[in-house]
Amino acid sequence: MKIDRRSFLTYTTALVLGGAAGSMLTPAPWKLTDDVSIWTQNWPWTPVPEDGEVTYKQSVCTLCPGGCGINVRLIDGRPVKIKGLEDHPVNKGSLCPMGISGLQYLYGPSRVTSPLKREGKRGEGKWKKVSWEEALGAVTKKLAELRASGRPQSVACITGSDQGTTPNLIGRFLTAYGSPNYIRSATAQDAIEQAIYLTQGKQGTPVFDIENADFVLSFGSGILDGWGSAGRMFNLYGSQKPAKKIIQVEPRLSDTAAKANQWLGINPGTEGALALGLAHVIIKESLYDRNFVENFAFGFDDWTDDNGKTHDGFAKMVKNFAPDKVSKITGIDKAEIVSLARAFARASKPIAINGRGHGAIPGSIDESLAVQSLNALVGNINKPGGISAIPDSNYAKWPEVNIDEIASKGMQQPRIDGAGSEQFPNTRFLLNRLPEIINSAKGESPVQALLVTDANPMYTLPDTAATKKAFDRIPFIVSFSPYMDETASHADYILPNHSYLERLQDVPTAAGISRQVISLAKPVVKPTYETKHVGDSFILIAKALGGFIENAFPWEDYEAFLKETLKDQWRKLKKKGIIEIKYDLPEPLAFTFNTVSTKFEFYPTARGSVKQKQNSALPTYTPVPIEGDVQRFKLVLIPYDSIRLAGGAIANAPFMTKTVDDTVLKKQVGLLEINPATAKGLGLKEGATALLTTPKGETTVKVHLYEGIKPGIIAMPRGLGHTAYSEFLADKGINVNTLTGPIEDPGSGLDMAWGIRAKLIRI
Amino acid sequence: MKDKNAKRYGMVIDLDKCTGCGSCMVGCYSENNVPFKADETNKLDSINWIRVYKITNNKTYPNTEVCYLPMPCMQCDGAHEGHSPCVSVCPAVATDYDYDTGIVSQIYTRCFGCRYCMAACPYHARKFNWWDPVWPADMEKYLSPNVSPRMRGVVEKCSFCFHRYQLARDKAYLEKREELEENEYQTACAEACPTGAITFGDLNNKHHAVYKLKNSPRAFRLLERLNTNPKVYYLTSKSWVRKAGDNYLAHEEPTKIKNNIKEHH
Amino acid sequence: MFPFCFEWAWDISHLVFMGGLWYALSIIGAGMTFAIVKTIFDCSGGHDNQDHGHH
Amino acid sequence: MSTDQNQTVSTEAATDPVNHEPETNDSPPSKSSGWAVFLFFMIGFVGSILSGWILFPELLYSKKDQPIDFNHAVHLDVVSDDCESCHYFRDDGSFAGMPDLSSCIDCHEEAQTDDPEEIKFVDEYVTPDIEVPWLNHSKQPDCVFFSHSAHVIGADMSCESCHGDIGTSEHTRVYEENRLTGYSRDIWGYSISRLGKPEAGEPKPMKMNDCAKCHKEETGHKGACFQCHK
Amino acid sequence: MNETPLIPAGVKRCSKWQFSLWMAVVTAVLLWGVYAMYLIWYKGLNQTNMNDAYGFALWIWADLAVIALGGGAFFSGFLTYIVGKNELKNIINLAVVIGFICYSSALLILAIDIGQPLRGWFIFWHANVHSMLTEVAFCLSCYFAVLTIEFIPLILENPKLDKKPFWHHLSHNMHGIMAIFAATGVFLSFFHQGSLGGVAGVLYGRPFAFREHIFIWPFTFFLFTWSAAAYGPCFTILVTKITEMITRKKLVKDSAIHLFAKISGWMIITYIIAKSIDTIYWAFVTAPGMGFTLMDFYASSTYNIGLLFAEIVICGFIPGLILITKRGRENSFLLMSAIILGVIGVSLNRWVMVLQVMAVPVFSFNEWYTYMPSWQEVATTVLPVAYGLIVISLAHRYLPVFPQEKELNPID
Repeated sequence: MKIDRRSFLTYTTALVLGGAAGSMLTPAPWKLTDDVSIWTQNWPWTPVPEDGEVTYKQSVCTLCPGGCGINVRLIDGRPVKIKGLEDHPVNKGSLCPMGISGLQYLYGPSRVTSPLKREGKRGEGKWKKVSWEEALGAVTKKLAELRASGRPQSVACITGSDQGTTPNLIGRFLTAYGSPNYIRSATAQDAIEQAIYLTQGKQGTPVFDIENADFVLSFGSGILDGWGSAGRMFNLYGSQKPAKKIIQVEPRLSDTAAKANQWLGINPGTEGALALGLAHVIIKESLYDRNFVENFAFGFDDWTDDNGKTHDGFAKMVKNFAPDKVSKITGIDKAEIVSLARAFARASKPIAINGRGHGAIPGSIDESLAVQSLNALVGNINKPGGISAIPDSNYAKWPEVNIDEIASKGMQQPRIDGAGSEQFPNTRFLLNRLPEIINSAKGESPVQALLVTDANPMYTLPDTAATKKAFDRIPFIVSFSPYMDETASHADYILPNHSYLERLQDVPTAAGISRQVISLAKPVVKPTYETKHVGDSFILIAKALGGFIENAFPWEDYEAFLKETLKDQWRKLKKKGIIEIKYDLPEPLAFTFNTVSTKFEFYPTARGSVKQKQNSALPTYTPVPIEGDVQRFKLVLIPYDSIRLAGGAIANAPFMTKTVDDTVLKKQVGLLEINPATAKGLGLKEGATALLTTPKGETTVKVHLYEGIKPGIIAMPRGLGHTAYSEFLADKGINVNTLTGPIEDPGSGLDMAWGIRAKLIRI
Repeated sequence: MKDKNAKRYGMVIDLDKCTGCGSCMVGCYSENNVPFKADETNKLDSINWIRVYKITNNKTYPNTEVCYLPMPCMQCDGAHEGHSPCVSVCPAVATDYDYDTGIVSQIYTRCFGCRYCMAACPYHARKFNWWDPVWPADMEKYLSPNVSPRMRGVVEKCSFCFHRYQLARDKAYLEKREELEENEYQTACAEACPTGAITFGDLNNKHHAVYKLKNSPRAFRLLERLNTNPKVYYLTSKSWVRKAGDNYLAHEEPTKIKNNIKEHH
Repeated sequence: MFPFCFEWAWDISHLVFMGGLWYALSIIGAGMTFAIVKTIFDCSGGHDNQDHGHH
Repeated sequence: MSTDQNQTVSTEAATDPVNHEPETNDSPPSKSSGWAVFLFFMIGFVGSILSGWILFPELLYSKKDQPIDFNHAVHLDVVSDDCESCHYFRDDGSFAGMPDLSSCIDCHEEAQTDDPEEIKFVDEYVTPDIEVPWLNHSKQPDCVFFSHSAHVIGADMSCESCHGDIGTSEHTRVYEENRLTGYSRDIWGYSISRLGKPEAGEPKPMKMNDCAKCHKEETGHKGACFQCHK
Repeated sequence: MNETPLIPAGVKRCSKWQFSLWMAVVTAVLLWGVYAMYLIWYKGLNQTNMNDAYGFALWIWADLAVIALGGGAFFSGFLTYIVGKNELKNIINLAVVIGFICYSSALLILAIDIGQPLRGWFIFWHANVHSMLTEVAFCLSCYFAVLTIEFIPLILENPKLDKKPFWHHLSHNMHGIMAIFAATGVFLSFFHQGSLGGVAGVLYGRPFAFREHIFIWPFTFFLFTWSAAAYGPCFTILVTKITEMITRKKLVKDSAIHLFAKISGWMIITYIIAKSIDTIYWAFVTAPGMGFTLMDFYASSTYNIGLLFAEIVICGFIPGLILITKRGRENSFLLMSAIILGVIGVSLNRWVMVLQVMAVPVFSFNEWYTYMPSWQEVATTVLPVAYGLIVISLAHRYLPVFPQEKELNPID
């Protein structure tokens, strides 16, 4: 057998062919074919979630102030699903998409996983991981320095809430430290609370007993868009009787408007005029509640003060708001106004509410007063289906704070934001004024150190550029955010709080609900990362500062503090998770008010000096000024709120952004809603790209033609355009706050802006 | 294969109650390990087992009306039970019709990604995994073991949360029961809907809420004229919504169109 | 495609479809086997008598 | 591609002088080379058959020992409730599967014997509170929903009918894992050809066809996909 | 290496360099396609622009189109071996090569198109016999086997291989039973061409595709089989003509071409009449029953009614009429026009039956779905074209594809 190259090739071929033929008679090729496909079914990079025992833990959602109960499903202690807690008094099992997305706040790329120290320039995103000792030490050192230099008042703290133990603990810290500048973020609740205070003399959380109302007149409140406790509102809507009517007054066909029995497209910002116009018809046609107005109200008719000066009453004042005139102002048909007024007054339990969208912007006090007056006209105060206020929960009682001389001096300084000053005596916090005050300060910033927790002012404050400028002037910023939000990313130190599912926290009554409900948010899981409860951080800083400050915090940690605060209720709360105090209205006392007149004051005598100078404190309608030159900016831009977009301190979870329609966001570009008629005039077609300019800024948008928006008005959602967080949120659309600015209510100092003039050019 | 105790699980969605909040979608994502990407704005490559459409009556301001329309898999019966548009076309039996529950399955490990079923489904209920799913930063920790995460290259769709049926059956076995209570098996979307617009149950069971609701004069189904015979019913009091749910010639009125196929039991 | 596959059922659809398939495969298989066997036979036995004019 | 100039002309006469003779002259084949070709073919044929049946299974599976050499027999003697003493159903009807440390700790807080395996168990797992990474011979892939309650309670099947008489084993067996799929070899079955039946007392193979076979026999049909898939 | 012994006897071929250059160019295109294919297999179908609404797109069209165009193979086999039109033996080799190319391409495209290629065999193993796609896959694979078998004897006729006694005898023996293979091929083709028609026709959730009563079975099946038989020969003739043009040689006698063209013409005419009946019933009975008017299906700017006109009249009746008239088919310009229109016509039909089915919105509130293929999709679709050119070039150079070439182009 001669083996040359040729035969070698032949023999090799024979060998291979024989091998191939033989292998066909073995399991190898067949099993491998099967196994390769099984490999694709179990790719190592496709996760296999571990199975285990199912348990449930109940807690409270604190992603917004709504305070809905949640039920968390866990597998071997690992949370996998959040749903509404069936028997929670606030939401009765209903939950909004944000609440259901909760686990994406627990894990995910936006979490700050350890204390961080800024390395690069502010906002550059360069951080150094530091130990808790170092981070707390640095903050303590700075605060000690400022105190040593006699400027404790130059420390300000921005928080998301002033209710419950954590905010109170921080407030206590600031008091002991010596700064009056505890600033809570503002919402529409501020204006409503103030209106209730001015008319009823009560400080407290407003109640809108929509449960028992049969006619809900909403002046732009997105009751199905996330207003109030979203879970509660959805539950109410789903379980309401068909006879209940919802009338939605707003310039845009929102989800609420879509579900309302009637939608009235109004000129934005003229809601107050409509309220007075309705009052006009009700009074003119004597449809008002005579018993209430005559026996329990003050200032309805003209009245004479102690000095013998006669003042116009409410009834006389609203004569100026005849349907004809109101129709012109609001753009609503005269007949509609009249019939709405009649329907409202004739309903057995009508209620009027306000606070646009989610209620992010307080709005004008006049408007809130007008709405309160409307409720009073139908006698719908302090009774089922009506409006009232429940006193702030008073369980937070601790030993008096003893403060030293430095602190005492600091506390005597006026607040930087001007709240409570002679100008704004009835307002407690004015965060919206802070950027302007810092920016216009001569010399160094009045705020030398800023502590931020549960708030994201860099994103949520109108006029982002001004806010950033102001923050750049603050030498020392500390964020306690669990997430890398805009404010955290501009901080010098981040001392990350636990995420909401990892921390213990009491949750007081949310606005709206007619019962006092104190819930306990219990940790569902152990902290995943190197985070610390913000209460513990403050206690540790206090202890490190020593002296009177240390003495003000005799508790080992936040839990001990909470335990002592709740005293005998702690055990019940820990066991049940909820303390519910039904807020009953003792009948004879129902119509007693804490005002000077002891009556409901249509004429709010307690109203501040600004109004007094104008001779009348009556809630009249003067157009809320809107920024921008009408010649240059022919359109009006209004921000709107959507339940699928979180516009507040805590931003969208990826799941929520996933639900956002492609008519709102397309790729990274936000869409602007515009009426087709308006768009046609501008030569814009569906999906066209345009340049949107306002006096505050400009941006590129795409347009979405929508018949559900008033011609001449354009709308953009809040909650987009984040610059921080992760790729799942950042750089998507535009933050509408970069295009708007605050308008200060002369009576309250609160922001009452509802929109801004704008210009749209096709590009 | 079908026995007399067979169920026909179905859903009734009250469009008058649906506010378009999207809780059903999010509830579904978190129940079923639905993945997400940085950009989900192309709704044609965004995996949603239930998608809420926003439809309008096409009238000008201020007479515009909006209706939200959540669309899960319709679990079609087809002209005769089991003849769903998608089931018969699958070349590899990766999807089948369960005669015991009426639910159309989708088996990700069997599917080889030909997408014929997607072409067959007029509701666009079927979604393809164009990408490998990625759960960033520790997010894999929240995945549920009850629903198998899908890999790239396969089709997925709403299963009426069949795993919940499986788990409920487990409990029933333990307690030596044959039947499930109505509340023992509910889909995640029905559970998540904060206004209670979604009702779920056995369409054949007189004691289940869906049985009564589906016979309401407000009830209709989507694209009934195609004879897909869906098991998802909708309720609306608005005639334009009903009309948008199917195709009609200019002179036709929805309520007057008789279907060639009547729902069967 | 085989009676031992999960999806197999002894019903008319399978018998017709798979019957057609196996029928076609058998013809192809038998034809090729015939051609190859005959070729091997031709090469070993009828080497000298082969016919070249097959076109 | 072709032009008139530059053409390669191929004529029979030019290139193939022996055109009517298919055999070429450079390598005259002989009978012996034909046999050699056949020999090589057979070498390949037999070689691959042998390696496919013997070598292939050896290469396909990796072998691992259980972390602890567990003695089922000893435990079964002392527990009151047979297998379910440790492999129990939870209240929701789900099956707990491999017991975790909390089940063991009642007896094994400290070592009860001087068995080195028990001491190892206590020292390495109980004391530092680390779960034992048992290797599950019957572990189904993630796509499978297997209901123990449907089989054990619903159909009144014994554990042995699938798992064999593992309960009386005194030692753990070597765990063989398919290198490609990660499956336990038990799923495919120990016979690489999947022919023949497992001996009495051996665990049953657990591929889908095995499930289907039993389902067909017991219920009359193989079942819908979702009966066993998730 | 001297490649002269590889070239069939008695024919002229271009120089090695010219050929190599041409092959290099085509191979470059092929490699581009291979790279795209690699990307798709490695990274997944996210490399395409397909989406959940366009699950079937360019590739499936290409698949259906090449199968229709390759229909010349089974039809010429049918005519030659079963009907006994011996004249067509002069063109059947090319038809087989084209068929081989088309069917291997179709299988490759399917392997690229599926999301889990390693599970592709499930379609056979776990076959659902009710699915059109199963039928397509089975028949496609079997028929590809048949085409390979039909191609082998031609390969074995390469002078170098023909010298080996084994290959020589094998070729001879395969030739001997070729009629059986051809008949099997015809049988398989009837089925898979038909089930490809059924692929769209059974989609009762897609009003544009769906047909009812006899218009689903046997009509959708019949129409696809008939159209492949009708238009496939057009493509075979077209490739012959193009090869003749490039090689500047007459390769097939006119008698064979004209016979093939005539048969094709009558097939087209009968097909297009049947298609018109189908369209009329669909437009006036089936669609309105589902609430659609014909114009609802043609309401987009891309998919307008001109498409239907083009398919039925311009690419149907016109080429059909040209080819059935003696003067028409014997006029080279008219013949060329007719076969080109024919090729466009059947491709258009397959496009409509895939892409337009996806594009038409079923819900009144949905827009028309649009789609533009990604470069990867284009490259993988061009890949079979490059591959086909390579195979045809190699076949023509080294194999006696055209039996009449020697006679028509005698070498001095």
